[in-house]
Amino acid sequence: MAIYEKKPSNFSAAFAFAIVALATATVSGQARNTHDRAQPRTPWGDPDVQGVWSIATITPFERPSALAGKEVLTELEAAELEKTNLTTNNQDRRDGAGTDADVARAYNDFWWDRGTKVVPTRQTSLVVDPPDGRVPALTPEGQKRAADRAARGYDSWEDRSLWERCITRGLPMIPGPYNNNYQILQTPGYVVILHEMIHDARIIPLDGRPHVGQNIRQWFGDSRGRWEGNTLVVDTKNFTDKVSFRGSTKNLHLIERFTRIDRDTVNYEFTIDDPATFTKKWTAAIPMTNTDELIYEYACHEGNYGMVNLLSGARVQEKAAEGGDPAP
Amino acid sequence: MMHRFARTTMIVAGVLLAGSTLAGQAPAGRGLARTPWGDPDLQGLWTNATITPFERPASLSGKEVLTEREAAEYEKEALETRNADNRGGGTDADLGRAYNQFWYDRGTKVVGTRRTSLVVDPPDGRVPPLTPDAQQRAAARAEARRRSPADGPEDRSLAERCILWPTAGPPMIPGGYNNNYQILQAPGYVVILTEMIHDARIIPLDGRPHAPSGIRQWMGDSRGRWDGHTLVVTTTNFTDKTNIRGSGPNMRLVERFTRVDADTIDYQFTVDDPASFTRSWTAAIPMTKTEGPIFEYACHEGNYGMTNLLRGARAQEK
Amino acid sequence: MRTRIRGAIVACGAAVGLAVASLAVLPTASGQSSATYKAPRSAFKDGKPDLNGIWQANNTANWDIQGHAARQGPILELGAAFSVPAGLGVVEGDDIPYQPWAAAKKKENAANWLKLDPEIKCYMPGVPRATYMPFPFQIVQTPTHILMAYEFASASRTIYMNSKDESPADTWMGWSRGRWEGDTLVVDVNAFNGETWFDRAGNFHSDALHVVERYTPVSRDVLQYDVTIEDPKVFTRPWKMSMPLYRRVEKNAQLLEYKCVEFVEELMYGHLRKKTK
Amino acid sequence: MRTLISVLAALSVVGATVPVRAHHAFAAEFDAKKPIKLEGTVTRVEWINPHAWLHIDVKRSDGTIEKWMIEGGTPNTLFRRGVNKNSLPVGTVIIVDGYQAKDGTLKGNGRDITFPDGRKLFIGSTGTGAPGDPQAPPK
Repeated sequence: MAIYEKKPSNFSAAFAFAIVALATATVSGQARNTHDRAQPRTPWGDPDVQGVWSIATITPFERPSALAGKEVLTELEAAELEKTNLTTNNQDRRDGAGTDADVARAYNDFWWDRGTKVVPTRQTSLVVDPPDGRVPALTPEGQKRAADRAARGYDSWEDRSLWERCITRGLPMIPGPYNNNYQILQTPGYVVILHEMIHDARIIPLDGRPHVGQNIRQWFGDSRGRWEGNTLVVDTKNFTDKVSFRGSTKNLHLIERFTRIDRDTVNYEFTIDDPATFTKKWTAAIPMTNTDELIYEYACHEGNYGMVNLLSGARVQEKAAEGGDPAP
Repeated sequence: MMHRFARTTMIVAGVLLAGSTLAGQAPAGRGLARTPWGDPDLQGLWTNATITPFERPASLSGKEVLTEREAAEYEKEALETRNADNRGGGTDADLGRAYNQFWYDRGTKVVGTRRTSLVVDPPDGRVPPLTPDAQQRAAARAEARRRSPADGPEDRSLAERCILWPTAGPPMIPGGYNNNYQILQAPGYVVILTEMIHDARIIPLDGRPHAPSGIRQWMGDSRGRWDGHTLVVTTTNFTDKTNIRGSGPNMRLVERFTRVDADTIDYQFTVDDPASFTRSWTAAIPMTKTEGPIFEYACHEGNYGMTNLLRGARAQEK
Repeated sequence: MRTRIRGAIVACGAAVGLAVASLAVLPTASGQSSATYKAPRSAFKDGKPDLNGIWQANNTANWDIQGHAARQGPILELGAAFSVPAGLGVVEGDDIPYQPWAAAKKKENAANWLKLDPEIKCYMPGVPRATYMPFPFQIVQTPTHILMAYEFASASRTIYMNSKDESPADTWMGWSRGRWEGDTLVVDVNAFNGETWFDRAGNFHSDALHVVERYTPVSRDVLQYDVTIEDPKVFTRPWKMSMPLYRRVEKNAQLLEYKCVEFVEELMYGHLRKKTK
Repeated sequence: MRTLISVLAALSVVGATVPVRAHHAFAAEFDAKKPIKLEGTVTRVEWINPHAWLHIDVKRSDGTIEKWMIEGGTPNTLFRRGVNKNSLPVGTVIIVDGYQAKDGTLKGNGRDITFPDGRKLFIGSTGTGAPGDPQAPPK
């Protein structure tokens, strides 16, 4: 367990803040005035959101049905969840050895870094709107696309996820099992977010220029930012139809808000607006916690032996199933 | 060598013609135009068409210069013998004339000096013998042509392939047609726009060194400088496929451009290539003001000839 | 008819004349003196020159850092569109001091370019190659971190200013530590994995590569880029490259994506695709 | 209003639902029906993303050497814990308990990697417990 002690050392500070600001902190724009004096600024006067930030958390993305109706955990409940998590999610556990579930745990726990804490607000889901903490129902069209995705196998790399293909983890930023690190840099006219996974430098102009032409479609879309008070608001459009967040289409309009609510915390919220996919808009809130860690190179494609192994495994198994040569 | 040549020609020119056309002999540019920044002005459209042969014909051996009467006779005869409208002489010769005379534009006059060859040094007016090495290369080329005359496009000449016109230079030698050049100048640069095969040859004058020897170009790498009123251009870095009468990739070509009057540039070049020639040699070719313009010579774009030629070869094999 | 043709030709001739005129006013790299140019200062008020911007080399060093004539490209069908443009080279003295074994390896690399060049597989290009690929890159400068974001393969690297941190492992883009020497940004790069090349001509290095880069603003829109290459496993002595980097001055300039992984998947994994019956 | 007990009961379910998906589907790459247990000597470690690979020599009972490649996780998490490329030196003997690749080649996932005495790798300090590591726990 010692390995975890290094994790958010500033957790208690963030936590203390959360207790005070619990009622207001998760909704953008609301924390603004109260904290303006404490707001660090760049030399040219923009709110300063620079630093390396981690979004690791064990708070689930959607509220589990078991917690339906419960928006926030008590301190005691939160502590208990954190404790339980250390065992339930420990990848060193070997129950079910010889099953796909055990294979899927992949490797020892020391490789993982998914966080050990719930979010400081103790909300029971990262989704904050709709109030039930769950992603709204898919449109019929969205359901059909989801079914198509689920039917994908291993015929080629095209069936595999963009992450497995080492193309991108895409937008918005959501917690993953490791390397949840982002570095924000600012210069006059730009905010830059460096994603460790999969080495993306997302450069956001703030100068009010229009979006690029409709024909230019990108994995990360095309982002334009502006300051609304102390909140950085980033609009992203022009996604390619090859990238999809929970089923979203290329016409997804992603609105992100970054608000520094204390020295160690940027509140990150994003709103998904994609009527072709979701029956209504929805929003998630994820605190970004300051860390003194470095961003390390995540060369992914360069060493993606896994893709070869996975495809060759599928080919060998097909042959075996056809009664050809058994696997060597 | 140059000195001796100049002295000889000066005597000849002095006798035959007032106002020599040879380099260095012109009055030091007096009365001739200069660019606003003070360089001698070579700009304009020029042609080097002439019927004077490149090398002195054996029949004129020992005769350096024609008399005026001889020149007039020569011009008349040339019109007749070179007339492509002539249909005599057997099938291949007739085929070689290709098309009517009106397509040709090789000039109708001998050069103003009435010299019997464009080669002025050696004094016999002939390109010096090839070295054994160059003879071997020439034999190998001939053998390759014999063995595989048209197996593929690379067997054909650079001109047929529309890569480089053998006479367009450098050095610039009169050819069958389109002997047209436009010279433009800017501070630090002289540019020679050659109609064949649409090349703009850009010559820096700022004293920079030649490109690294690993960079080989069809037209080499040229550097210019002013020597009095004469533009001296040195070109190196030729490819091993560039071939001026047997020259090799290490040919060092020195060209001299001297404007001798409003309508004439005296153009001389010296080929220095010990690996190919037993001695260096020089030719002198006047460039005459012409009206122009330079027309587009898109060659490769319409090179049906290459297709026909290869298709013909394939058909004959069958 | 004749008049019309002539008009067109005259226009053509005028264009040549213009080109000639513009040749004359082109500044040469040596003509831009950093001594006389003082770059604007960073908005961070640390007194350092402001190198922020989108930059791009305008040369053919990615084809061959040494001088090279134009040559035919490797793919017959691509013809003139993807053949190799000539270049005078960016290596000081045009000589790369390979050890004998390494000179042989370089030749082998060149002969097997398509099979061996990591660029073809969309691998991150390493340093300094990332700088002079035919793609823009953006410098994002803060007093403590300078991010170099490259369009090719979404590669990037962070330059840690005045840092003593070491890389925990070998990398593709190296581990960069920077400092200012006057108005020159000096970047020390090491911890390479030896998998990257310098160009498409097979020029290479080992994991012992040590690169020192110098970025000097010489005019508002030009950075002079000088690089020293050191690799005792491959070369007999350190050697240098230099070139200007030009600002992309378009008002709407921005890095777009060149996520080339999907362009190479068929090449790399095609043999593992399920055969359709 | 729920009781604390019922919430805690719910939480145990929550814990199990947090996604743990790695970069790629390990169950697609490795075969649950081909468990492996290998003792091998580290010959090389590729500290690469998306997954580190340990190369080990495994001596078979007939004396022949099999060269296995064992897949791990992203090394970046380990870097953050002070591990570096020298932390698992060549020559270290490890035990790999995992699953073989579905294509039948000598590749496996290091589902559980330990030292022969059962100690875990990379745990507890910036040291690794590897032989020669001054911070290794005493034997």
